[in-house]
Amino acid sequence: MSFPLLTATAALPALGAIATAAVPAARRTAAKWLALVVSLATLALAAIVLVRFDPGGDRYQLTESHAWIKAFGVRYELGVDGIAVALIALTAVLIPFVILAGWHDADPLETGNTRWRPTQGFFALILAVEAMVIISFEATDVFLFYIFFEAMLIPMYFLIGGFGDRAHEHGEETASTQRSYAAVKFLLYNLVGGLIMLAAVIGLYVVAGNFSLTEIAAARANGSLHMATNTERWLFLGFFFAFAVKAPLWPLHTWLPNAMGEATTPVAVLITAVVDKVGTFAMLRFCLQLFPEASKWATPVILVLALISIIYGALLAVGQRDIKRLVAYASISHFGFIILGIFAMTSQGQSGATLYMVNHGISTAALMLVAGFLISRRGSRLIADYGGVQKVAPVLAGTFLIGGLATLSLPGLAPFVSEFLVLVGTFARYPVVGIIATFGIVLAALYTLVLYQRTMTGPVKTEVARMPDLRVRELVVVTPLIVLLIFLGVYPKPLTDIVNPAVKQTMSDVHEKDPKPAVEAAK
Amino acid sequence: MDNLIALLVAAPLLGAAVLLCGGRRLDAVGHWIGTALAASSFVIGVVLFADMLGKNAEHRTLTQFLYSWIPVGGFQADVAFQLDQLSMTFVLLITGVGSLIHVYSIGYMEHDERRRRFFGYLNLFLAAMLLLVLADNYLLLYVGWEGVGLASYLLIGFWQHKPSAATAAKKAFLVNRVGDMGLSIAIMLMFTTFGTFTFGPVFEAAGGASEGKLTAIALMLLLAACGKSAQVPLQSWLGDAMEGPTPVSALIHAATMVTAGVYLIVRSADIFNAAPDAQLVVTVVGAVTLLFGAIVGCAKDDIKKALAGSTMSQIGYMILAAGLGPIGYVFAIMHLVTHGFFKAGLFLGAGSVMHGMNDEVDMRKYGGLRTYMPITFVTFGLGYLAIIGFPGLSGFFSKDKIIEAAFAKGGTEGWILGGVALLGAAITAFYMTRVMLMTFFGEKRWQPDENGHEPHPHESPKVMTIPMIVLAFGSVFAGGFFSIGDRFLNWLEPVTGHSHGNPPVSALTVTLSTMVVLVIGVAAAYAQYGRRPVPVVAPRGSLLTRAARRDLLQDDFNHVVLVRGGEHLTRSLVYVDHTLVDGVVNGTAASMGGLSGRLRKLQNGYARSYAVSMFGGAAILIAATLLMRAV
Amino acid sequence: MSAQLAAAATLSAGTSTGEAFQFWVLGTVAVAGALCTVFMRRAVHSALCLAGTMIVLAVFYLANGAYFLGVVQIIVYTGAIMMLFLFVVMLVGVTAADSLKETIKGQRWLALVCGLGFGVLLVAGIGNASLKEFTGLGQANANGNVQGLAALIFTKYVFAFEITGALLITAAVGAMVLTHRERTERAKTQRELSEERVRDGRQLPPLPAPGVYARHNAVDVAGLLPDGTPAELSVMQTLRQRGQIRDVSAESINDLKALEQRSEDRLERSNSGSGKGSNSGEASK
Amino acid sequence: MNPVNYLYLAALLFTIGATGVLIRRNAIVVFMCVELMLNACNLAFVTFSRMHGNLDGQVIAFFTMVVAAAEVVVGLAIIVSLFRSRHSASVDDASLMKL
Repeated sequence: MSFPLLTATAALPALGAIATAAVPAARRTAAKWLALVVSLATLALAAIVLVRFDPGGDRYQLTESHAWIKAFGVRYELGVDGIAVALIALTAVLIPFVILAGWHDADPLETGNTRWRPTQGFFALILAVEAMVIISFEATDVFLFYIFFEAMLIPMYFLIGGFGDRAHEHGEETASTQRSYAAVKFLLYNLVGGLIMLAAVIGLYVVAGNFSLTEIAAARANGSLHMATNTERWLFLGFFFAFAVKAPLWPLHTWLPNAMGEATTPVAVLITAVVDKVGTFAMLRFCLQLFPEASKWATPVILVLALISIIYGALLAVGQRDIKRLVAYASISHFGFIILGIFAMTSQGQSGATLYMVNHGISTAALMLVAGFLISRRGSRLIADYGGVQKVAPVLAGTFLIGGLATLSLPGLAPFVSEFLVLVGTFARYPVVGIIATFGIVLAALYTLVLYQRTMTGPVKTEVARMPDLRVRELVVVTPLIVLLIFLGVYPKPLTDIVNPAVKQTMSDVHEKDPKPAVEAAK
Repeated sequence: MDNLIALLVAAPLLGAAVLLCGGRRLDAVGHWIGTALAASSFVIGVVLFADMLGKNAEHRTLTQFLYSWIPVGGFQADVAFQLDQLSMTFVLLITGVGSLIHVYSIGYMEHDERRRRFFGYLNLFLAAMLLLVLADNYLLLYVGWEGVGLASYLLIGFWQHKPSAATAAKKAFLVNRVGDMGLSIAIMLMFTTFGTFTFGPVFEAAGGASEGKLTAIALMLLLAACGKSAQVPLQSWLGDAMEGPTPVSALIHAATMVTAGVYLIVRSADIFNAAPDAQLVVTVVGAVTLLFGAIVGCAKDDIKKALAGSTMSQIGYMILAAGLGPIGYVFAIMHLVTHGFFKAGLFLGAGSVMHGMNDEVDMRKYGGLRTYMPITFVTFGLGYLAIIGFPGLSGFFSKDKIIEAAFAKGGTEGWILGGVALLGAAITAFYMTRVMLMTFFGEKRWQPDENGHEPHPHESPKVMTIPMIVLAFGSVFAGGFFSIGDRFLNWLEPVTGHSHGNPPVSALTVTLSTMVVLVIGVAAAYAQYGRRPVPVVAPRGSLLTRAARRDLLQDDFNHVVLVRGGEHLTRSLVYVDHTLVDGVVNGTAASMGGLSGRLRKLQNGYARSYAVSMFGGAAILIAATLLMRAV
Repeated sequence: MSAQLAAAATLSAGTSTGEAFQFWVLGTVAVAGALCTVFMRRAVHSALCLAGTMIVLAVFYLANGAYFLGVVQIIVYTGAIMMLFLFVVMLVGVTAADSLKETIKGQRWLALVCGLGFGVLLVAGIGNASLKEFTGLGQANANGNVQGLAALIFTKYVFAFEITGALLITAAVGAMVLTHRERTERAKTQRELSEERVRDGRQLPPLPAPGVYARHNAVDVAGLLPDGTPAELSVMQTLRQRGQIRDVSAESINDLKALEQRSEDRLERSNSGSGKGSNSGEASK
Repeated sequence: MNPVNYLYLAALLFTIGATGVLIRRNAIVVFMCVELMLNACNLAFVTFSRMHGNLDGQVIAFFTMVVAAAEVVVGLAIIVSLFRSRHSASVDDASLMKL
């Protein structure tokens, strides 16, 4: 058989994590470099996957399949479609930047944390998360997916609870208590979701007799596997709940601001840009494929919740005093868009949603990391503590502005493409929903520009007077992201070409067709 | 030839990229690079123009397909350009005036250490604006649309250390964003209605769609136009936008960007023609803004704000004309071009004045400047004559045509609109004369400022005056050049179409009445500001005056309704999120804890109570078995 | 032998009216005894009532043709085990009456409910089990009940029997282990003990003897100190702990008073004569 | 009369014994109640053996007695040592099974 590329892509960071963790504490810098190199190698592998993947080919490619737990017919089945490839690429691209951005965050010498924390642990955990995320993008066996979907929580828990940035207005003690609160909250929320999903997974096994996504989907398609309406709906809800918590969808969102607020910025990026994507991705891959009817049945409610997420998240972002929490609520609003696109059941909506996952990952990473650099300089997360930074550190301000403009999806930057696709896709089927969602773009402008104005413009605050501009390391982190944002905004075709076939498949799974234009219908 | 179109956009875009990423080492030459690229873009424009003139009217439309931008299912957005007479007009205006203002800025921004950045932004603006007028589909137009918004945001807030500037910039962007919302909804509607949003197909299919849909699209487009062109009810940002450097006000907030709304409407002529109700709304908006801007312009003492008011009202004219349909499209554009000239000239003049008066903007602190800065005076004066529509100058032709067209709309609407237009002409004459008199005539009113050095007015350097002179020429002759032999009409007609309507009154009557109101306006202004000295401190003034000074309370309304309301909404939502949404979860956790605490008490450690449960269990088991047996 | 056969004959399927009468009478007694066992406040009484119930049961065994068991019941159970109980009861304190007041909340009611339910269920179970015909022990006891049992025990149940033997031995050893207290330190010598007593100023001389005065020579009466107050020490410790001291100080003091009174009277009388004489003497002068 | 009554009686006694176990605090009395329950069982056994006409029931009852005897010995020993250690024979005093 051929070289197990997908396994390698997931296994490399896993091994890297172990290796990094094994580095002796004295050699912290070595651990950092090791982690960076591993993540770059993973990026290379992901690139190979991207190249080897043929958009025109079968739905799932580079597949691997081995028996694993014969008793339950659990198989080790991997395979990627366009959506998965895109997201794997996103993950592989972001992790090196996350590592680079967090270069000093876990270093006791830098952060001045009284409690010594193993630096290499930090990076090992990040790599572990990467491995799990990648494999849950690849898994085509429901059980396999579930395992890693849940296992992800463990490293994330430690990343959130174990490492925080100094920037806390109430000092280290409150910070640590807040951190542990956030970490526990994160864990509990996702655990509850996961357990409910576990029930649904078992239920699925009872109904279908095996865990293979492809087989079940095929059986559903050709009608050989019939589910009673209620069974299907319950199973759907079980899956969807878990994904909605992870995504997060209103009103299951409250863990995100805490987690993102308390964690170090790289970890916050990890959460919102990478880990949460698993939730939305899984909606697209599992909910729609396995339970098409139920998905359609639930669509109205989900659309409403998504709408609420969009508006509500944006409004709360406006009301925040804390930069990181602001970004968190903005992300909630964006996840609303993604879910909206997924359940609009139009090819524009779903392609848009997939692009949105990628673009939101990049844009949030850019904005959040720059914000992190800003915070690390001033040592405060409160917007009120800044002002006039633009005059002192123009490059920082510029990058921050670009990140912000991406967040408000300015045309010419990547997020615009996806957001507009989502809106059009939604509008085509549900005009009212589309229009309401459009208000989100105004609010996005509001919170972004208010943030920029309060922090960057105006008279220079004395505290920021001698704030240094971006350093080389930080530029190395930010520049590629910005370039990527601009490139994908100007020429997203490569991405859409990969995604479209997969979306077409999904559309056929749910037996939906794009609504025809009125005029052509008239003809 | 077609391939040059992309260069039009590329040149300034390149300039922006180089200047913004170039870093400090480009500070010395940055402004030259920017100007050169803007000029080169103008040259390309001229070349294309010459080429276009060489062809006959049918084949004048050039297109250039670059690449497929967003292809998803039926949703096909391309990066493709379309250059027809309408676009060409704009290209020349934008690049021409743009280049002039680049030159002007070299002098104006000389002492600003961030001049390179300024030129970068200007180039960025040019690129976006050109993209806007060259796009061959609405989505690409949308990119340009927001691009100019961004550029204007950056330029208004160019002096970010001034909180007022930062706020104004934010406000401009937000208000525009509301308009953009309209544009994006319009695009979605087009997609759902026609399955495309490329100009050609949409306009062909426009006939097939239901009028309701078309009206909806048209109104959404109008909303977009209102945002960008500062029309009621989205006009509030323009006044504050004057926080930006004066060249910016001249280029973006007078000559080019703010006229994008007019372009949008004229470009979408086929849709509007098929949606008369929408057209009516357009005319109403135009008429209202026309008066609104004029009234505001009368009350402002800040010279730039006064000009901003006038800009508003002039664009009101254009929108009004555009709303009139085929009767007015051409004149809307024509007025747009002439206005581009004289208003840019006026602003540059104002800038020159401020330059000489170390950035004093209050006209009450000017006076008698004509002797100090003659060139500025002359150019400004010509611009003034042009805008009030002095016979023979640009404004005269273009505005006169619009008023005629308004009457030609026919019916009571025609009368009302025509009347409003006339009234507007009168007020225009009034406030422009006021500006003129307060600035250049009367005795000098300036005193030393708080740190005691007296402003000594002086003429601006050549690099600033030359553009003003050029623009002055434009504002003098453009109108005549366009109108004689209906050159402009024949030039644009293939794109916009034209019809004469049925004027209830002869053109001559209209012209004469215009003259009359003009004289009245000027006379009134002279009586007010020419005869008696102008108080340095503004008198309290009538209720209307005070309202007008506050932009007719628009901002207060926004502040009370939107800002305050918004703040309260967000605050309460933050509270709700923390207590309610989060509270539910934490409450569940707490109740769980309490429950377990209670259950814990069952484990009281007394052997006997355990025995009871055992015994009970045994009883239950027996019961179960018995039941099983019974069943 | 013939008696046994006769008994066996009577122990055929049915039961004689005599047995019925016996059942109803003794059954009542047994239940009463059981209830008393549960509800008597003093352990002793409970023990006695239980013994009664057991005897009744023994009778029932006999009536059911389990002669050996009946006898064993009386000898082993009522004789040995109950006596063991009584020993312990005495050890703990025969008069210690524990209150029936319930300390655990709701325990009593739960217990009663459970008990009631349980009983009802059992009865129901027995009721709907079809137990109509009785084979009786006719030929089982044909050649003697004891022999029959023995046959079974030593053949069929021999292993169980052996194991029970082992169990009994273990139990005996266990009981010893549990109750036996190993002396950990060296026993104190007389000298040490006396020094200890002196050191913590305890009663040095031998304790006073109880039961002063001929009237009260019982051990539960405290001796009186010279001032007539009772000397607690003179009563044995157990009685003191149980508070079973008869205090006679008061009456003895009254007796004293009465005695003195009477002697007073007597003296009075003897003095009076002389008094008169003196008076008369003074009068003659 | 139907000998089944013996079984009813046994059930009754057993229940009483059980209730006693639950109600009384004095370890000794609790023990007695246990004995009562055992005896009730014995009665049942004996009755059964008569019912089925074989002696196995009686053998079982016999063994029960023996075991009961052993149990009583050990149990009482425990009670005695308990009493020694904490001058009381109340089962509630040994309530150390609490969290």
